[in-house]
Amino acid sequence: MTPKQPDYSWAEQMVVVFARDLKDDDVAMMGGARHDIPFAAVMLAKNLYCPNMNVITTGCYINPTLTAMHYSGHTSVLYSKEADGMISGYDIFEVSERGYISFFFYHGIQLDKYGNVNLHFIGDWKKPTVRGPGAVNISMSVTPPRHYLFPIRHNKRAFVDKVDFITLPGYLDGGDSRKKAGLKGGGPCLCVSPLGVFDFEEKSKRMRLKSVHEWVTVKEIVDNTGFELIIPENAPATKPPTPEELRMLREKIDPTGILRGMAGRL
Amino acid sequence: MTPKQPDYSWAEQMVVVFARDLKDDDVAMMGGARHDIPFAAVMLAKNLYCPNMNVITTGCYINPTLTAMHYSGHTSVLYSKEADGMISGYDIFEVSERGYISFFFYHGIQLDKYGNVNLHFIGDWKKPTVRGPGAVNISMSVTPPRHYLFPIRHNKRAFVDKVDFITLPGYLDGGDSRKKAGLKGGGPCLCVSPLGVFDFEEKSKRMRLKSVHEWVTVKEIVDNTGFELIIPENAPATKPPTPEELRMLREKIDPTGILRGMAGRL
Amino acid sequence: MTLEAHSQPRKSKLGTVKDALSLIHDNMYVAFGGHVYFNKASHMVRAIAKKRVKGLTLSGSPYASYEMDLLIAVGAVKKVMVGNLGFEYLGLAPNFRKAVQLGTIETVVGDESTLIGGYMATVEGIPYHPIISIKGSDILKISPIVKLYKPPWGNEEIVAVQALSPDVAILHAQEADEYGNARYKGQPYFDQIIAKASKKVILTVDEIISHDKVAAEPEKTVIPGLMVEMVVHLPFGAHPCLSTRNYVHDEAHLKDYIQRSQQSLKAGDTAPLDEYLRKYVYEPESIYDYLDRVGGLERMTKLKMMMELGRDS
Amino acid sequence: MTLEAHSQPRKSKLGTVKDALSLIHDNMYVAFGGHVYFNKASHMVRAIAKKRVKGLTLSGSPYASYEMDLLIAVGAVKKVMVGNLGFEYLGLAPNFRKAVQLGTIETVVGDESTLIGGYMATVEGIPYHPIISIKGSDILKISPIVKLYKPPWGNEEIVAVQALSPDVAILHAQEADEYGNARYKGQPYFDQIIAKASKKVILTVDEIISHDKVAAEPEKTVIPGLMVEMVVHLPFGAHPCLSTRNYVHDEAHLKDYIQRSQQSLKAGDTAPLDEYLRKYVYEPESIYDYLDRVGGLERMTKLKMMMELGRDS
Repeated sequence: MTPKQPDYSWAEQMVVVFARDLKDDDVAMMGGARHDIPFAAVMLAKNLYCPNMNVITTGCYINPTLTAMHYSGHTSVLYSKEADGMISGYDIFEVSERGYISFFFYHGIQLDKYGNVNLHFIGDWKKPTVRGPGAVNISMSVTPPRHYLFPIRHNKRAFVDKVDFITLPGYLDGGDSRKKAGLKGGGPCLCVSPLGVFDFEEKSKRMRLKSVHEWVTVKEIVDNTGFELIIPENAPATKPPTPEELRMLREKIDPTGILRGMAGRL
Repeated sequence: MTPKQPDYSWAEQMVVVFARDLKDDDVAMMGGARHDIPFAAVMLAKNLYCPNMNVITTGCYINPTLTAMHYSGHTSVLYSKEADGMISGYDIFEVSERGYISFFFYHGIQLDKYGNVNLHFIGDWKKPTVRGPGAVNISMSVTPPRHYLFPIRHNKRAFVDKVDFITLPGYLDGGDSRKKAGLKGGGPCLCVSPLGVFDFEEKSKRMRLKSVHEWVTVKEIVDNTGFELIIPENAPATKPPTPEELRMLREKIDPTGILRGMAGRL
Repeated sequence: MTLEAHSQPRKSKLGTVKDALSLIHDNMYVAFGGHVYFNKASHMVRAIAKKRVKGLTLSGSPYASYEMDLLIAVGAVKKVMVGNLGFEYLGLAPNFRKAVQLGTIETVVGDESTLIGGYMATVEGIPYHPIISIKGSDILKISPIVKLYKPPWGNEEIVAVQALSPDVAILHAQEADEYGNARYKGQPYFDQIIAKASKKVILTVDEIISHDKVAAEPEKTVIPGLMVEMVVHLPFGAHPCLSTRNYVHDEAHLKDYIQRSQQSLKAGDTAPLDEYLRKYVYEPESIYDYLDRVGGLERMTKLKMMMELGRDS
Repeated sequence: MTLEAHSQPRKSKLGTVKDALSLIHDNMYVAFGGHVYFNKASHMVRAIAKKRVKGLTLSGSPYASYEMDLLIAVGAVKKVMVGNLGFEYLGLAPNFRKAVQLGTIETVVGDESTLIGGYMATVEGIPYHPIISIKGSDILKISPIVKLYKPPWGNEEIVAVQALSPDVAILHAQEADEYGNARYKGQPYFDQIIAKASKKVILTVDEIISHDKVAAEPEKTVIPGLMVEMVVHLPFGAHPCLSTRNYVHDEAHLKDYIQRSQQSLKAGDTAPLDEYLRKYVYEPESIYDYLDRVGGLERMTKLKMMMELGRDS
């Protein structure tokens, strides 16, 4: 049975899963080199579910009245002239060190079964076959209470057993190894890929399938993952975007359809 | 022979000695609980000798176009609305730690032969007979290349052999003890009191008479100092204020005569 | 459901003096903003005194004044951490001096670097902050919050100051919107760092401005509402202290306070100070009642004009 | 004599590109301000490339872009310290990637906390700054400027990052007066800390404004002239990068740069990139010559309008 072709994109599905997980008393920080999905998720939550959520953009406003998404996240923010205030270089340093924000979003060139992320090197770091973009801010995976992973390709090159280089620590070697290493923040709480939703099993901290997007099969997920996922007996279907969510996304947040046209998935 | 009564005040004499010692490439910081003499000295230098000297006020402007002196140093600064810029709490912390400024002015309730200053306790610090005002910023005696001492009373209660409590380190126990203790800044370079001008002998770092104000005798200085000063064979007279200096002071900087009416001296 | 959620408006953070007082309890660590006698949340200070709060630990700017001296005078204070506590050209802080000399309060002798360094440690999520600028001072010998240590790089010992994290910061700004986005006319001194280092922030302001005004010029916001628990609208709320560019300090009132304190402390007869406290601290029922007692609109207009003209009369 | 001294005017800090270049030498440590492709002193970058400076160490904001990739392309760079080096939605930095993969430049892998922490150490006069925020990252294993240590307070090991002190910072602001007092229309990102940590600061600005304008609103000054060695007036000096609120980045130009770089690096035929460098870096004799080559006043007017309207066309 081939799953039905949905009338929304995989990126829109990812966005709504994240948006529903955010809380009204969160202090959100959005930014990073890839802004599309985090930007849309935070804006969707702010508009539909969390009117009091404080939003800090890395470039560099507090609670801006954001205009629609632009391909450039930094420009999207810059085009928005109204805000509660601005944040300085000092603020960014302090907020990062202190774990003041509630969450951040990360993607990566590799991620592994314990949620560790590589943005730097494929192969030996001294002479890598691929030099990735690097990370502006590692801190947001170390100090805040939680962080989210949003790989935009779900395949065996991206989902590996062990990353070649830990740019962003997840649960390190699993179990209580993150806690033992003295990392302050909680670690990755949720990973949403173009195929499914994943969390991390409480004790082992291994990645576990939580739900399967409407048009995807469990087999497809297993076949495209380079390590053994924890698969529950009856993995539910991911709740698709509601009409309200889609309307808000398409009319207000992403009218030019960036989320519908995104390259990626497998 | 009684020295002639001069047509300028002891405070004006102190101010001009300091003003002449400042340099065009200095970064001046003025402030502290007692601002009158430092304020006038820096403004006099800036107006007559050092047009490019950068002036930072602790409350909190860079190169303000200052109005005339007010009894309150902080209000004097506040009344001046024009400036190159403002300095933040971060700047003050950093500038203090780094020794970025060239000099600062301090007075005290006691100072000793090595230029150590007490602003805190007379007697045992646990149950003092006098609790002094304390210090807003000790750093300016520790990190900058030099600092100035401006005791406004020259008597044996103020000029003591050893201070009861070192608030502001001078040369500690003399010799190279300041250097050995790892203090970054140069230490007190000049002490000007209502009676004379003093520096610190190169090797021993003991206080040395440099010049005697016009209306004062060496004996008067010795009689009012609670420790043995180094007295050179022929201590010259302090060069009194020039007509230009007095005109600038009285017409522009201190038109209400704060420096002429100051309580203090002995 | 989602549209309902969407229709909820953003929560206002405006509160009354009483609301703000409900956040202040015995034995708390309270930090005041401002500097010397500038930008002090004086009316909140009087309200705390009136509530008979006890056992407070106080810090704030390295140069404190009226706010701490008054709370010491009414016996609300267990410990102060401060650099200079005084009234600048108006003289020393009488109640603070006496309390130290009698040993009735505990003091942690500090200065700018030890206090701000302590706040910065908290703000940066570290247990201490390195400073070098009090080497050679006897403060190193007597302060429990500093020590020398050998750093991981460099040969010289440096000083570590322990993290300071007040339970609540009480700040006075010139204006804020109802969400607590605060603007200062002039220098905020150390208010930003104090706000960041404190678990909660109470803000008193001379004026409430519209959020639209704030949003149109986000670069003017000094303390974002994000950090603020409550905003209390208190016109002339800094009196007898100064509120930058709004009104000067009330020199005559401060002189009266200092003189009465000195009289009471010297003579051992507490009547002059008691009279002050009764009239200005315990009896006033509101900020407006207080303002009437200190000269009302006529006096406030004068203090505003003096600030505007930049001179004393 | 005294009146003579008094009559000397305050020294102007205005200089030419040539004057500024005289401060840049082989093997220097140069820091660039801005963030991503915002507020880059691009014309000074091209001037440095044209001068054939060699052996530079570069750092700046944790998110670098055009300025570093171009200097790597011309072989001016020995070492970079950076977090992300790329062009955001336009793609990765081609010359940087290739240089790392070939091992022709040295990289110190960093991020916001390690770079800003390093600058803050210098700014605070200490040999290192404590950070905690890279624990668990393999950066700790490979970066020579960080290490774990046991702090004087607290039980957990924390990370120390060594002080970073660039020889010269090259910043682009929207406007400054002739004494170097610089104002930014929007966020200065990390420019203040970079300026403070650097031994000298060179500032390029789109506009020179009068000192009177600066003096009337001192709260708007972001980098005080006090710290600035030289101000160079370069209208559209950030092109092809963005200058906040003045003009957007030239997307087509940046795409062309990236594409030509990729072609040259992939094919091993350096012609496309050489052509770019000849036309835009080596041949232009002035900022105006350069601007004519990239579309002149018509193109600049368009980039200004796009910023003003807040959309792409």
